[in-house]
Amino acid sequence: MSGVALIHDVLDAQLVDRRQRKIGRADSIALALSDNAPPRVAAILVGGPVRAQRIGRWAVLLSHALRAVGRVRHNGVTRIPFGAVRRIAEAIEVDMDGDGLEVKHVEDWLAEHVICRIPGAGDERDGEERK
Amino acid sequence: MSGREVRLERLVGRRVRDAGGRSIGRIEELICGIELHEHGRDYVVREFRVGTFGRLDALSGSKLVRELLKTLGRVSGYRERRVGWQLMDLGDPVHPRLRGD
Amino acid sequence: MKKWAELALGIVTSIGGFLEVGSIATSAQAGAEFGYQLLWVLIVGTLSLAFLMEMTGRLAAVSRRTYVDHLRQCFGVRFFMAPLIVVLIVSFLVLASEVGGVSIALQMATGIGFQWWAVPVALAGWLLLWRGTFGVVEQGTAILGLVALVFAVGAVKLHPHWGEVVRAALPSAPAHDRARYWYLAVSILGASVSPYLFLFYSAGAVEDGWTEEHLLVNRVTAGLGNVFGGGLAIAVVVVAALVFSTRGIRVDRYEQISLLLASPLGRAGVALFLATLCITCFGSTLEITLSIAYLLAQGFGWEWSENLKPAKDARFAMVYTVVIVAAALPIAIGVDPLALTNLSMTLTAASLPLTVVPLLVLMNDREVLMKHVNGWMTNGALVLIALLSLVLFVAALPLQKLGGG
Amino acid sequence: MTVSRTQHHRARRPAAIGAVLLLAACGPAPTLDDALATVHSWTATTTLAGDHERSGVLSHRLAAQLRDRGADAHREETQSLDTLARSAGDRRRAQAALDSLGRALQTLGAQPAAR
Repeated sequence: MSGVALIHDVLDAQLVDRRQRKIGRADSIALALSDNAPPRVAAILVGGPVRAQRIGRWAVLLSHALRAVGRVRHNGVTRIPFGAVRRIAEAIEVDMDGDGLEVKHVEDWLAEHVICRIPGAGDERDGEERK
Repeated sequence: MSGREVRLERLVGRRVRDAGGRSIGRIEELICGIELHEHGRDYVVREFRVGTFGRLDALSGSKLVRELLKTLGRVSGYRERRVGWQLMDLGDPVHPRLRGD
Repeated sequence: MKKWAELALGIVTSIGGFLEVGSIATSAQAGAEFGYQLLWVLIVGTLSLAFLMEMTGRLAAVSRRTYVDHLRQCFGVRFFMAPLIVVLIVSFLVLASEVGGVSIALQMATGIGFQWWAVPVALAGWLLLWRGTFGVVEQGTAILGLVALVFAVGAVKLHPHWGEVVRAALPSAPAHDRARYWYLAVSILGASVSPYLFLFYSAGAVEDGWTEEHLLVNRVTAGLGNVFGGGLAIAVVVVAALVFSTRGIRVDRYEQISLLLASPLGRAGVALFLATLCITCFGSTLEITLSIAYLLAQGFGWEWSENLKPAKDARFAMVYTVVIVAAALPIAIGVDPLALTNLSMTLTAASLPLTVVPLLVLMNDREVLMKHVNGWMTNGALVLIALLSLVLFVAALPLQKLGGG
Repeated sequence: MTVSRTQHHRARRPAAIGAVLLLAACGPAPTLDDALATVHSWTATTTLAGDHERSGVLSHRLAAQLRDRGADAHREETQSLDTLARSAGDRRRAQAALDSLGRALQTLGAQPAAR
């Protein structure tokens, strides 16, 4: 996997976990700088606050407001070490299990408290997937 | 100055100036490769692609316009130059400078 | 056989899915007020849509990624906010108009006011999205949408002077009411080239698992299918010209449009018109609701697919649930459906640059499309469409003021 | 751009708010010719609908709805023509147009509309 174009192929790309489930997009990439050594691609950052900083002030304010309303404790940023990247194709495959990730917090909360309350919603755990 | 971390998007489209302060273009891409060593492998930035937009350089502020100009290619006067990581001084990520000899 | 089935299905979905509240309303108003004069605008709109859908379909088939996915990844999240917010607002207004279309059709059939139908229509739509798969939504409504062929039958039975119809395919300037003429031209283009159409189409290509082998099906579906679909809109203009324009009737309310097919096809004509308005608008209601959910889910990287159970893509399902119910509100509080339709068509036309201009970059990215990048013909067409979208952006709102209403 | 009329008079106020919102967003100031054209348009609509109703093509229910919309147009155009028609000639033309719309409305849904 040499010769990867970070901006074109990785930044803002779709991320999928070990089981090909979507876990968000590469909202930012952290580069570790050190003297007389090439910049190291440290991690992929995922989360609303990261996106908000890139978009602008209004997005940052909105993001804080949403987090306050949601009373979310965690700072909402998931840091995926770049070493966990397995494949860069139509999506970036990361050797992790998406379930525990902070970035899935809203998805899991909605699934449990809202969606699954409605009949025909299926089972958020590992029930059959397709309609 | 070691151990600092910078976000990639802060480098996207940044103007790079040489030792004399002249702009040599904007950062358009970072090419990274694998570096193997004893405790595993690292992904490191090997080179920077710096693009210049010729006469239309004044317009090259926005990402959409830069991408449109790059699509037009030579017609728009777009030229891309490769800069090895050793030559790129990211001390101040907002003002990348070329390490001139 | 499977290839031919897909080809046939592709054409059917385009024909059945083409007519909706915007194209019916703008075509009826154009035919009533300017006879055949605005046909050339409808042809420009239909061809533009055919090109744009072929391109977004090819992009999705070759890269296995939707148009929105490329929009975000190629230009970054900061730029992406612009098309995201604009297309959300515009599509929501068009969606509310579609719910209005279904509701007014049910009012005409039952006598119960259109306001009372808005929420039931939204809930029926939600139930189909909640339980149905992508195939059911896309093909089911499109096959039913073939009822719109009744307009073609109506047009033929009125024995139009086909020479005049063909001559109207050439651009012409209006003799009277110039502002109104160009206003209707803008709303026709807004009705035929709607952003949600490429979002839905490119998401459909990924949902159906298209690859390079499907480029022929894509060209036929986007090209031929839309040309047939456009033909139905032309039929509406022809019927309106022969039934309304000759009598000096201008379309100010949907109820008037029910008289269009009464002349050529009698009682069945009225019933089939109501069925056409109800079914095509209901199909579009589902399509736009999904397009809004696709836009957000693909833009932020959530799990999304109409083929997954809602529990598996909670945020996607939550969005389409909230959106379809919210879209019933404007109609439920009694906003005039035709006024809402006209406004949303104008705003759609004004929003086009944000979704057309980026294609100039995406369709020429050799790293993504390899040998399937745009040729000189498709690039030429795309540049013309991009220029047209910029003209619409500048002209739409002033014309709304001068010629609207 | 005519103001929307709901089926039920009780729900008039929210409809007015909704319509005003849209009115503000669009529509030039109507002229005398516009108003007259609208009246002629509705007279023709009502006449056509009447013919279809008598020949059994149009259901009484749909004919009644067209009559209601025609009555709305009559009411609105009467108000706007009051302000727009200034000269005696204009007033006569306006009144003639409104009368012909009124007569056409009588022929539509004349039988007790099956609501």
